Amino acid sequence: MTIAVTIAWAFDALLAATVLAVALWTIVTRETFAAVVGFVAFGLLVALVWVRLAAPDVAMVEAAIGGGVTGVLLLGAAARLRGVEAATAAEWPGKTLRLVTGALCAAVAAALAATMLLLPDPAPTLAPEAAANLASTGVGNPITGVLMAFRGLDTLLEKVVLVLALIGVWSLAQDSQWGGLPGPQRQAQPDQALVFLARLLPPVGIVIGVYLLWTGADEPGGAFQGGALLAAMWLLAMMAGLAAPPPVGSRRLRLVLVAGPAVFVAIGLAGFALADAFLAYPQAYAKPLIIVIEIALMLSIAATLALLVAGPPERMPPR
Amino acid sequence: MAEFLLAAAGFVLAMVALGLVRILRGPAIADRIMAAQLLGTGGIATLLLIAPATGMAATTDVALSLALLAAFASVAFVQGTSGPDDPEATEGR
Amino acid sequence: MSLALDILSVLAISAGAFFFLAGTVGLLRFPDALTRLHALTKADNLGLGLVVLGLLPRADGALGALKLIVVWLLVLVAGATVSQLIARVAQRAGPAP
Amino acid sequence: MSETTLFGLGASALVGLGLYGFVIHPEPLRKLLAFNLLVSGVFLLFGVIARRGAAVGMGGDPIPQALVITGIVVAFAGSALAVGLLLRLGQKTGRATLRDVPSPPGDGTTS
Repeated sequence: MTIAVTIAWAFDALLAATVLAVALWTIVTRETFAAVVGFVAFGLLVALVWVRLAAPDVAMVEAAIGGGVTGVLLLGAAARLRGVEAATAAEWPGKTLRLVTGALCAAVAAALAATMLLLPDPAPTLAPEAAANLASTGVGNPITGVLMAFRGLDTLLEKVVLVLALIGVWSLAQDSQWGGLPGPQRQAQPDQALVFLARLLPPVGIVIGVYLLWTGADEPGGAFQGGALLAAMWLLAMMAGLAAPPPVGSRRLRLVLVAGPAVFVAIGLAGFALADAFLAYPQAYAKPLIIVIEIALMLSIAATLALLVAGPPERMPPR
Repeated sequence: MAEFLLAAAGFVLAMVALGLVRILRGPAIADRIMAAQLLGTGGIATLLLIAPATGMAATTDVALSLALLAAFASVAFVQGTSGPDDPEATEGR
Repeated sequence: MSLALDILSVLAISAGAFFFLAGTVGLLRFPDALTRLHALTKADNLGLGLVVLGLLPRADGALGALKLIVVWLLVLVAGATVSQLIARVAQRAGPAP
Repeated sequence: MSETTLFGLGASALVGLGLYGFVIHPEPLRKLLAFNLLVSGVFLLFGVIARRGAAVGMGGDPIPQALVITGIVVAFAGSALAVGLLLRLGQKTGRATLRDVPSPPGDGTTS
């Protein structure tokens, strides 16, 4: 028993040290592109930490969004900003300022660490309440229960935030390009190996994404995880030139983008009539309703995430 | 057995963490991408080994999504390296 | 029976871990990008493959086993293609200074 | 030292590290990168608190975990908006920093 504990502790210590080392390197390295590569590695390691914290649901989201999609977003930005004039030495703060900043940041970290150590010992938890009320939602995964039922309003508003962010990104387009295709022109002759991968991977990815949505009702997984995977697969096809991004003016695209929040709101409003409040589900239909919302959400999440990475419209569709 | 699996997971993690020194040293961007690729594979192996060691079956699903996303990220790295001529082609207008 | 399977697991996983060691040593010690790539693919294909082989007897049910194999195949295919892409990047950059 | 303490201390250090990078880097993209590290640290603190609340057969308190899932998605939306803004900034000014261009007016903006 003690051996197992020691090994587990050594594993966790190694993991924590590696995460911090990669984070430090990401901050101090000179080259931006290399720092982003470090950031993707960081995201992957943080997903491992989430597994060690017994939160596989979060680990999936972190792996998909934290490392994967955010990484690709920042990589694209780093690549496109490469031709742009970088900061000069004069813009770096001086040594004194850096030392003072370092000391202040260390103080913030120390305060957080102290708070961490002084937390009350029988930790307060809502797990028993969640477990007690989970049966009324019909789903078996407590995280899905929290996201879709207990704190459904948070999830709904978060979807609205996603759509607002996309509107924000699109509104950065030049007037002449409004309604056009997002992202820069891709070269016409992508690598054959890349095309092969982009043909092979998306079907598998779609199956796994749908599987994660389906299993998310009772096991770790759900609309976020599935949607992020679908977004990654769509982006992969776009990178290989197999799928053109849709013009942002497309009505069908906009329908997909708002489908998730719209279905959520509609079922939420129906809650006034069928149950007793906004976003309340009638008990007998709770699980099917949650799954319907999740399917719509997954499609909207996938489309929104991919288009957020693709960026504002920059060229008109070829006519 | 659980101890062995966890120890093996720790060993693989230690190895790929050592491999990260390549991200640090470079020198070429290809070397950095390789280190990230190795970390991806090693991370997946670590997850697969942790799953039976801790009895959290969902860990395998994490590995599954990671396997897809590691490939995706590597492709994006390679695309990013061919970036410098990309913006000029579009911004030149 | 179960002892034999356990021994198989331990052997395969140890061998897999060894290939990760070899991959890392190669990545750190080999002189140029293409030989490093060679070392990396060994870890990708054989290291993970052996780990999966060792874990198969312990998989929970057919679905668990299927997932393990799918993970391995995904990494195999992605590894093979991405290695090609990386090799092209390394070539374009020429020998590193 | 238990695993939650270990990861809690690590997450605190991560917040400090991210904050430092956020303040010190002159380039907005690097600031964004550092900010993402900071955010990861905050989320991990949530995760540690969730893990401490493990009860009734659950590995952790599901409420903070669900909050973090929401948070990761919102953080991504924010990052995407920020990237859009700074790519536009790069297009407009030809520079990758936020500092005002001291050169004669019209120099960096007429392209």
